[in-house]
Amino acid sequence: MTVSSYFLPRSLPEALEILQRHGPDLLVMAGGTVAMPLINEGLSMPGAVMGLRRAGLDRIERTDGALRIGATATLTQLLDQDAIPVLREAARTTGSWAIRNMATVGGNLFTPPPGGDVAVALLALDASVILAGPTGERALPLADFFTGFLTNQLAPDELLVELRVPMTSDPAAWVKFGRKHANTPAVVTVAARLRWSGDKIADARIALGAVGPHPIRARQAEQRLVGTRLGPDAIAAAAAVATEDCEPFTDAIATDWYRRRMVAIFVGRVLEQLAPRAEPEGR
Amino acid sequence: MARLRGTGMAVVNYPTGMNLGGDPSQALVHATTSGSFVVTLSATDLGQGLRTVIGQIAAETLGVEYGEVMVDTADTDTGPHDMGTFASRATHRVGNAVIAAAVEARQALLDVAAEELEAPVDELELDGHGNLMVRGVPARSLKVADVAALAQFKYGRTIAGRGSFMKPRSPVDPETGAMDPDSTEAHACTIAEVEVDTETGEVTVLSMKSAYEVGRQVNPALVQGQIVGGAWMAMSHTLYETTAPYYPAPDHGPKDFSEYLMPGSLEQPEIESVVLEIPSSNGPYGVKGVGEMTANSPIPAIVNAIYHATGVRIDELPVTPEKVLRGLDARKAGVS
Amino acid sequence: MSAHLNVVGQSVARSDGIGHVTGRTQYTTDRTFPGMLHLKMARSPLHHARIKGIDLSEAERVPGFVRALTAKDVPHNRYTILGLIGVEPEEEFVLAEDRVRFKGEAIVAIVAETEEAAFEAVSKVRLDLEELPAVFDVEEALKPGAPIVTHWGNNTFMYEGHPCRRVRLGDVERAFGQADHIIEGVYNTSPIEHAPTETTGCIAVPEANGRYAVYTNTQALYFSLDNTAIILQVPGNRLHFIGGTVGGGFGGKVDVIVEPIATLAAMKTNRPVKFSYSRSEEMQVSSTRSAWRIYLKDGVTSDGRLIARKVTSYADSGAYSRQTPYALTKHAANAAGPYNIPNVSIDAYCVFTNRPPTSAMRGFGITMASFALEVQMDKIAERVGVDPWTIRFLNAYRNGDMKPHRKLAEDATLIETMQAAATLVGHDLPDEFKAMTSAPRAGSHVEGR
Amino acid sequence: MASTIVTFEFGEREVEVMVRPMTTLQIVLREQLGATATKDGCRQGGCGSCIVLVDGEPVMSCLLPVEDIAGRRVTTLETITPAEGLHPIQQAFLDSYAFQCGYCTPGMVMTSKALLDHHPDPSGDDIGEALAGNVCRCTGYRPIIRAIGVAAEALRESDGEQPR
Repeated sequence: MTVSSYFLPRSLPEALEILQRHGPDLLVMAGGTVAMPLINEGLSMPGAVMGLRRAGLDRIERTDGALRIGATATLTQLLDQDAIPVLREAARTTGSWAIRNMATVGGNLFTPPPGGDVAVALLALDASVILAGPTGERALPLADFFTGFLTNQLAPDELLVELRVPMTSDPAAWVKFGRKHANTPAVVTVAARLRWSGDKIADARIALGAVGPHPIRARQAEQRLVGTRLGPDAIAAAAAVATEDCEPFTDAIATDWYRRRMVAIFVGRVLEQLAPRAEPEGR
Repeated sequence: MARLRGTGMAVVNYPTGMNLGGDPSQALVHATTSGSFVVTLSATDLGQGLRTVIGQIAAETLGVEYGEVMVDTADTDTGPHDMGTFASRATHRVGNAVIAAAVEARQALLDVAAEELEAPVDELELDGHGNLMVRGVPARSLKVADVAALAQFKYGRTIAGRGSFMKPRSPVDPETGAMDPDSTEAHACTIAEVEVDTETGEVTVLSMKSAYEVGRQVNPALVQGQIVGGAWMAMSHTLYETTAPYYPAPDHGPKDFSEYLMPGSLEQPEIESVVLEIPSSNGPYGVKGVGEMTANSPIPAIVNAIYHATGVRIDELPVTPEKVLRGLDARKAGVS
Repeated sequence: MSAHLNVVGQSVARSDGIGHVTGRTQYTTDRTFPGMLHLKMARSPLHHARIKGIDLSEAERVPGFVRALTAKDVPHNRYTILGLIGVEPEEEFVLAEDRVRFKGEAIVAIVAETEEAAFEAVSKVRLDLEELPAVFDVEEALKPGAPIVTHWGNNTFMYEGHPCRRVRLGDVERAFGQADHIIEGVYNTSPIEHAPTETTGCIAVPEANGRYAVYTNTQALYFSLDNTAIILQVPGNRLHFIGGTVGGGFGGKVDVIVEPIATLAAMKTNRPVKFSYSRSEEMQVSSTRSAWRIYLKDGVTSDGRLIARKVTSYADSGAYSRQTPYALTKHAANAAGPYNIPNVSIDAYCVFTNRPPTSAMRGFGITMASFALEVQMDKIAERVGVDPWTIRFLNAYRNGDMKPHRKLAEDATLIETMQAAATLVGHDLPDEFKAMTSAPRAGSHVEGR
Repeated sequence: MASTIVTFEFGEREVEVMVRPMTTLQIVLREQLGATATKDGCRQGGCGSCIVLVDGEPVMSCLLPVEDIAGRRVTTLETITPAEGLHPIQQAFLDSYAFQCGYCTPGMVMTSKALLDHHPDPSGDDIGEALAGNVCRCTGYRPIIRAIGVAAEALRESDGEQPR
């Protein structure tokens, strides 16, 4: 923890300027919930750190058919918005209260699995990331942002400044399954959003967390749903094929075997939440 | 999805004190000028409330108010030797030592009072509230505080006592294992109820109901604290905790409270208990040790409840959802 | 002892309560001292390795580095806490000498002006290690050809010539022959961390008179003082241990692991030195509850009487003894459970493996035996065809019964405890069990005494 | 490694500290201000024993560079303890035996304070959710949950005339 410089820019231009000046060795930190534990124990010893807590990137606002979430908006702020309920659920099931007051939505994209739950919901919502660099901003679908375990499309001279989520009235659902009821790493996280055309599904998004190197889409499962009425057979088929969409790992929480098994269970449970209310038939 | 419920039971006994003895505890007690008493120890309070119960035992034996006893622990320059706080030994061992010290201090107090009251010392009694008197003659009484001051300034005496307790060290016969491994034994019986999700293997403990027999409760609220906290720890050991999640493989050892799983504030089974008091022959006021044992009987009770809910026998801790699920799979496949 | 009690039996308020709810209670590391140095440990990254070299040159150049301590700096470099009560042999090292036997074993203590400098210097200690084969399973460790963890040639603690603590009563093999049912089980448990919210730690402070005050959260002040005096080869009167307030122990703070090296560092620097475990050290390096493997074989009559119990237990001690050999003795004394069984054979092995040493924890030697025994009792009940209450009432021990370790039972109240539990949960017991008591049986060893 | 000066409100008073870069609020409170009610249990944001309130919201002070909260108001167990007597939450913890070793207690009380400021009449689930970031190894949480219920009632009865 021999940090020699700690920068606290008060604006995005100032932050970008500091980043250009110090280059890729600068550790960029938002809420600090991932970086600080490593620094505190001497496991990470950056020479220079830039904290974004005061850079003015924490607004959440609804404009142009999108919810624009500043990268350093906290999970508590996400919990307090009511434009997109599934994001509230995602925030509510992440970390503890004090952690949610610190952890940021942008930072969640840089949290190694099984963390990074909020990004799973964002993925199902077709969110885009806005990256700012020396030559301006660019937008990228979140689905294209992740490239591997803790790797992504962010250039060394860029900052993640915003998450942009298209406003939608599509029904969406969220389940995080951990070993405890709160403040727990995920065994698996599932977010789903369905677009209906009449009584059939026109388009589907299913995103999975904690079962791959980063939040991933269950694309085969999504395809399996399109054109169905989301009956029990369609749900079962999508749940089964979702296990082929993931690349689960073993950690202290669960084995890859168990995670894969739970992908099927919880994809099924999430879709059941979204299924049309059938007439009671004593199921 | 099915949720299956089951109930299981288990009983335990638990020995009090370092098993082979040879573990002394010592205590000193002295009066201040104002008639308060200081108990000096080197035993440690881990949070179980040792200072409090030792203060109660000292007050009881001295015959003064609890609030007049201060427990000073722990500093090796002032506190006499104590083996340490472990093995459910502290209340039993230190308590016995404190009683011995308090009896001696009480005698010194009564000797001064006898002289002052010009009464035979064996006719004096303490009322437990800071007064001593000639038995049956309330008019001939003194406040303990006044006796303490008289001892200091009129008679030039100390009101003090030394106490020690040690169960002598006993050997083990290496061939037969013949030994004397306990001072006394406390007992518990727990009935646990669980619910098991057959799709995920998740186990929810719904309730843990226990009977405890702990000799004498010095402080029932603190005994309850051990019972409730111990039941929680037992549930935690049963379902969650390990530093080597895939033991004996050494990999994936947790490094933080996120990976080291323990139930939290939302995993709250119903906990109910009844406490029997059948005084032990050798504990202070009949005490037996209750600190450690409260985490014991709930563990097999929960595991047995899982079996009665599902038909799956898990003989390996912790009982993770994966183990339950694999057990359910095996039953379904007709293996077992 | 006393018909009327004034305060024993009352739920008086805790005398330390106001301190706790106001945060004024002073725990060990709530203290700071002018000029205090920080000690951090360079540890083995391997489970088992030969130490070929230690290069401190880079670490010494870190700004704020004060000094490093290695094995040769420790006057009596043996950490054998139970040596105080005569347990042998001496084996663990305060700082590793030629070999490390578990991942996380301490090799070099770094003392620095700040925690940051200490961390940085630790990261720059260069260890030249030759990896050795490691063993992690208690039964693998006992097989011929297994990597040997100890320095005495096998992987068990020796109890007066035996590789296990033995208890023998009656003749189990003969009784198995007479039993109607033989029920066998094997039970496994995992190592468990004490996880106190306050990590293990101390601050050693030179006093003006040539003594050292050691503020510590040990569970046993004199145990820690006496062991520190032995390791540092100083008279006990040079040491002054201050503690008594502990942020959770559960047995983990009976180890004397931080005080000797912190005190040595204070002696070598003549400055206060703080050594407090990080949470990950507490989780990964500090002692745990042992993992156990327990084999049970029971002989039972058709009417549910346990007539023989054979117990073979293996406790995974990790790389060194600490308190675990003693746990096996306590285990062996209690491993037949609270039952009256005429024929018992217990072999309890303390086995060494290449994992962090294990030590005392709440329920020392017994918690995991209770797990095995009480799950086994359910299996017996099922085999015999009686309910779980019945099997326990039928076999419950009573005062005057001969326990496997040949001490007659006293203060037995299992029967009364089960009766109270049945009432609590509304379980209606048969009259026979309602009437039962723990009073000595007719013809028992204490009858008519 | 230039030190910087940071000013913030510590309860009712303004304090000024000189720190090396990225010194955490936890370290500043404990080592510079002597405010050791804020505990040091993990420095990983995992145990909650260092929870303090910044502008009324609970945060893990071990993860917070003090520079980040310049000018803001920090509330700790010291600042809510009245000069005489106890805050109703403290009293409820004492009366409910809601601690054993006491090491988690400051974080528990601060989380409770924030909870009751936001939700004067919390449900059992509200309490459970609020405490999900506070580790207690001794009590099993039940006495703590009970204490918060007792405190909530006491605070409602006193109609908010308690120290904030």
